[in-house]
Amino acid sequence: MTLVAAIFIVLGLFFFTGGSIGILRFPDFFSRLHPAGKLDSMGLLMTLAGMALYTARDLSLPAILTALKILLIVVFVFITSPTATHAILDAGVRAGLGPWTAPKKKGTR
Amino acid sequence: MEEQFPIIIIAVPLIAALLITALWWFDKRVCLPISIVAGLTSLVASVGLLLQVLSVGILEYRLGGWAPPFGIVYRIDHLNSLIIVAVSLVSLLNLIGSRTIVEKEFQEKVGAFYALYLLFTAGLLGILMTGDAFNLYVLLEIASLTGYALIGLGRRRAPLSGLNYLFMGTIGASLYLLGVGYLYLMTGSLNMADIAQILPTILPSKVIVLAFILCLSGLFIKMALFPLHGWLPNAYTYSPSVVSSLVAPLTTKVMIYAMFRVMLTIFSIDFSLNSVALRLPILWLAIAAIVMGSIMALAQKRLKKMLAFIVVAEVGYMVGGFWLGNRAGMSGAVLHIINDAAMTLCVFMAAGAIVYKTEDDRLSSLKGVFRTMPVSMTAMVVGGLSLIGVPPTCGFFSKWYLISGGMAAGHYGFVAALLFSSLVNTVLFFRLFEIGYFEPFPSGHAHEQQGHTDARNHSSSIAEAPLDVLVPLVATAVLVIVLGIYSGEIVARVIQFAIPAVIG
Amino acid sequence: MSVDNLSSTDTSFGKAKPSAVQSRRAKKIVPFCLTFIICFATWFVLSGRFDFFHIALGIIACTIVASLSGSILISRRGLENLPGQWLGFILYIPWLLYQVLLANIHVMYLVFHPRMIELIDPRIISFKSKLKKPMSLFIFANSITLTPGTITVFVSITGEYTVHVIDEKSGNSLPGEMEERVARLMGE
Amino acid sequence: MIWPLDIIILTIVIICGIAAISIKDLLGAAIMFGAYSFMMCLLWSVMGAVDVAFTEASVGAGVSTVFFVAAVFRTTRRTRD
Amino acid sequence: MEALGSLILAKYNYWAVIALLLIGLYAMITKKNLVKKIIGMNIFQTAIILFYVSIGSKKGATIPIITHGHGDASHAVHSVEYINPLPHVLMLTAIVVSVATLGVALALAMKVYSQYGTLEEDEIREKIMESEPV
Amino acid sequence: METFFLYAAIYLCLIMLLSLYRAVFGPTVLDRMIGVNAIGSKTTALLIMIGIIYQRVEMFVDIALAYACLNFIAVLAASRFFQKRKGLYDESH
Amino acid sequence: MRALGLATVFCFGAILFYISFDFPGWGDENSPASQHVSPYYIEHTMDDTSVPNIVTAILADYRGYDTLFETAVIFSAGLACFFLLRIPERQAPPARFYRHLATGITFRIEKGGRLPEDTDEFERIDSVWVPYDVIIGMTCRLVVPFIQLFALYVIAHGHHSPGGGFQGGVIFGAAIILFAISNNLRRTLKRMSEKTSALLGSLGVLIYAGTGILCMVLGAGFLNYSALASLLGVDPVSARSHGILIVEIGVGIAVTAVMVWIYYNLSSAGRQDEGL
Repeated sequence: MTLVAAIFIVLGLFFFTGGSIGILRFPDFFSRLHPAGKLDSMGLLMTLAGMALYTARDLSLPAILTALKILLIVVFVFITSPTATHAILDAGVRAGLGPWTAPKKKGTR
Repeated sequence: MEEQFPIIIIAVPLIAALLITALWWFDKRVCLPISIVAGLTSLVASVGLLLQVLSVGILEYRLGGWAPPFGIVYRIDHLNSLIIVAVSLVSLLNLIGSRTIVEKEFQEKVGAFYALYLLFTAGLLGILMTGDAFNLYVLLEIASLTGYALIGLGRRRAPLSGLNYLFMGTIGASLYLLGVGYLYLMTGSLNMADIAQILPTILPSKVIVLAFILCLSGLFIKMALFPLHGWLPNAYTYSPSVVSSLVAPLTTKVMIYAMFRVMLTIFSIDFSLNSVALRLPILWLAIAAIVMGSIMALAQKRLKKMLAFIVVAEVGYMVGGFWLGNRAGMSGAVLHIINDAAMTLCVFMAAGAIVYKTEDDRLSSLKGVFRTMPVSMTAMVVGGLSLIGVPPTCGFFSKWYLISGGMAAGHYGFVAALLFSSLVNTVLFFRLFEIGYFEPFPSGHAHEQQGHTDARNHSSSIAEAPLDVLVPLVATAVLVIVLGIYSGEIVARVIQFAIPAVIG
Repeated sequence: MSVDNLSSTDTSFGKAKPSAVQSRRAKKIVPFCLTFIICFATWFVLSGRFDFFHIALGIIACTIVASLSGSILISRRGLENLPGQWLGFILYIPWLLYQVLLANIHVMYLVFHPRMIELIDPRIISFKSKLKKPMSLFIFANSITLTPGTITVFVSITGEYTVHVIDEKSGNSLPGEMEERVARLMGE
Repeated sequence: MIWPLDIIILTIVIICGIAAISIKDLLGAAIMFGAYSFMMCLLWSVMGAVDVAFTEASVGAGVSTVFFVAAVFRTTRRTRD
Repeated sequence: MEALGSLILAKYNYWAVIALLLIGLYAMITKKNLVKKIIGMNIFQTAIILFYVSIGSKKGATIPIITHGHGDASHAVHSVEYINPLPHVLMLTAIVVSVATLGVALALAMKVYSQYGTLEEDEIREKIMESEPV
Repeated sequence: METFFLYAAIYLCLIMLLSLYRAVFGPTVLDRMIGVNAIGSKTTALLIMIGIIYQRVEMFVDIALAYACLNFIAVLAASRFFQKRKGLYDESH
Repeated sequence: MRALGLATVFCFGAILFYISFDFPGWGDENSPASQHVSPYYIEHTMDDTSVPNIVTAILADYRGYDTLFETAVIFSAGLACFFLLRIPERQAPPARFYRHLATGITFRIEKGGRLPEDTDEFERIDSVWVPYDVIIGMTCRLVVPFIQLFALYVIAHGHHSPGGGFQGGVIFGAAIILFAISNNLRRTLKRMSEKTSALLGSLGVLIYAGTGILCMVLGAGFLNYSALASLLGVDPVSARSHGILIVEIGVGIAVTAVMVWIYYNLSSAGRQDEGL
């Protein structure tokens, strides 16, 4: 159980890393939202799931309830995170920010 | 019942404020009666408390029933029981005279005004009673927060000066909090008496000295001692006159009390005066405050601003009196807290009445105001004479104590500053009386028509502020004189017990 | 201005139908009870204490929440076929998670690709969906946001989607399978 | 208290604080101030002050940022420093 | 070197407090924008809160919530096991006070803005000079 | 296992610095919002990690949950600003 | 000015830095702060009040008086915002906007004119108008009740886990603010009017202060909850625990109402018709 939890957490951290680097690397606001919105919520899912597993490892009732609470956070984040992403994107569109388009491509892809 | 007096003094205004906020939505007329009842209850309880203290000595009230270092405790001794009476009396008098002006200035927000007013009073009363260093901060904040709001709703520059007051006040309160934090770090306690017990065991300590300086500088900002007085003049000038006649007599005085409490109870008086080499610098600051406040007051062309600068000078009196470090100076300072509350209330209320009628507080527009508003101007004269320090009024006696304290301490600079300030006050007020005494003479219209003369006659007939403003005003003026007559009594029966015995 | 600008909170307007008082009360009671039950289940997870005192507190709290916002949580239109929807939703989640994982791997690939700039080609596309219920629109929109390379920009209440896609490939698959699944899930 | 975490978070807090007062746009400053509050919350939970952390999470992250945004919305975003 | 390391470890938290205090104070003194000043004020207050919480921390102790619930009073509670709770209480109050101050400050700033149309102090001063030349 | 969580938490903090770069230097306010939002989600995870390090997770879960709620509200308010005030830059130009 | 400010700040900082070397070390368990008063709290809270969360116990009982005034501070902040910002109804806004629902035509009515509010044909809209967002709307509908429930949970479980009246109140207020952000201010005002928030705010503080007075009437000191024992029919120690709960509920109500009230005034600049 602990091992599985650790694997989950490491995966989650990996996703988080991707999210952060993505926020830095992507060229414009719109494309930055892709890593920010997806990778972060995925990372959160993974880490929280891992930690829920770790918490519930001794299978006592309070521990399981705590784990359920952690999962409640996951559910909550999965409802709110896309909405927040969408809200920021919508704000960007309404603020008149045009999307970045790729510079001219070299030949055909 | 008697043992609950300390809490009644505070809880009644607090609950009345809540009730006003609630009931005001249903009936707009309930505000003033409720507030007056609350103020009256508070006053009665505080007088009862004073009598109790006089007969029994120091009282202690444990909130929540917890013993001192663990719970919060109220400590009432001779010093604060006297000031409590003064504060609740000033607040009540001002409240009685507020109706007309409040209805004119705040219209839809009367309920909120009275609620804030009572919360402000409750905060100040709490500061006076508490024996807990952190509780002092909380009460300080409630008094200041309501004060910012009350000041901010004035006209013209009021919001800006309210905001400036907020910035300065927050820095001051935060510095005080930081100082208390340092004390807590070194002693582990928040109760004033408990800290005082622990301090001698750790005393040669830089941290404690810094804590002392931080607490003091926080309170200095709050009380507007000279170089830190920047927020005060504008805040008092542009606030509505009911508010300035509430805030001006009370805030600075209560802060001076808080300074005294910090010096006296938390750090011992010996430590405050002798161990830290602050005595001379602060005395010089006080002198600078007196001189600069007077000079600035001389330069003003507006009545309320002039009075505000006089408040700055008065702060110098009291701070200097405490830091003289002898019995006469301290008694004078404590007496001056009470007297100054009364006379500042008197002049600010008179100014409020005048501004209410003339709609303009430039000195030049006050011509003929003696003729039109005799009662208000008489009160102003009494207050002014008291600020100058003319014998039957109370200002004379406290100034006398302060001067003799300065003589005894051998600090002639302070004495000179006091005399200088009295001189300037004389000039100021006699200029005011002179302007007020002469009728407005129409310049450039020497030969006018009959109709205009009629109009002038009409304008110079009595146009006094409404009765509910005048009654408390007259009461205050009487109070100023009565306090003067009984000041020897007050010193002998109360104040001399308030000064620690170590002071020779 | 088209109809799509109307706010969808169906409680506040819409023609007041002359309906019997009793049915209106029933309409209020059903959301209340549902909210109460959902809240109470959540309370047990949150509280973790099963003594009488805390359960009583829970009942009071759930009553307050249900009476305050029962009408916010439960839309009156969405009451039909509720158990089926919940079952469908539970079945939908694993598929969604799988898609999310795919999406993440896709974005990860983009993020760590050294020539990322050349791979992406952001653009905004729009399409019309056949979905109608606000709930299904919502689920579909959030699913779009969570799945590969796409984020919903705006959804009008008639089902016109504006979507930002990060490369062309991601945009081609819309609306696609997901819409079908959502439609099946919500019974449209 | 967990000191390695504490040091990193303190650094972030100070960066956030400096950023919040030096961004030349009030909305940005308000958002940075929100981030500052997040970090403060984290700092306090690292130090074991759970109740303070809870308060800061609810106040700093939620209400005070909303207040700032509302105030900036009703006034202006322009600032010269 | 060792001593220096332990010194830093024992004091760095207080130094961070000082840094934050200075940031807040600097913003309040030099910034001309009112909202910036309000932000500075809040940073100043949080720095003090941080100071108090730092006072309360204790090495190797757990959070100040007693682990065993009701009815187990015979189990002795050792004060070294729990972090000092008193500063936390004080700081809860201080946070509340700072929120209240924030609200009032923002309200006053909005009032200033509605009066002068700007939040910059020097511009406001110019406008005051224009409108009321005393 | 606690050491593992400690290292994970430190790593997460360092990752947070990357997001902070976007929040501090983001060219537009919206970029800052993305950065802050990313910081927010990491903080939620970090809070629970701290809870595990303290071995009192049940106490920290509430904070994390409150945090997740309120972070969302702040982001929504800020984006609402743009929906109502059109214009990415301030009104001075 | 800037140089002067920097100089002041650095002097201040240098003094503080210099003094900090005399501090007890950070996290030192033998520092005076951890030695004098706090051990009493840690060791006696369970016996005195039977509340495991020491912070809650101190906050609402040992130092309950501080908290009373803390609540009063919050309340006066709400009152102050109302006092400073509220623009009375009779000062009409420059224009109001309405939309005819059937046709979608938008009207602009100037100089304080208004349409009757309760017709079904027109809807008042904000002057800067944003189309209804299905995603945000649905999310808020789903999330708001749970945030509220969570807030109540936080208030109720302040004894056993972090939290309490203030935090719960803020979260509850934030839920209402979320509703106001996702819908609009008028709809929120219909659900919770300004009057309600003012009344609830004073009610909350009144519950607190009233509990104190009640204790006083019952013969003990102000805020001495053990006097409630006879009223609640429990022993004094659990009476303290119950008293703390009552007080926390009061704080929660007050804080909720005041947060919402401040938001109303700030977001609409006192007009309370159009919000953020």
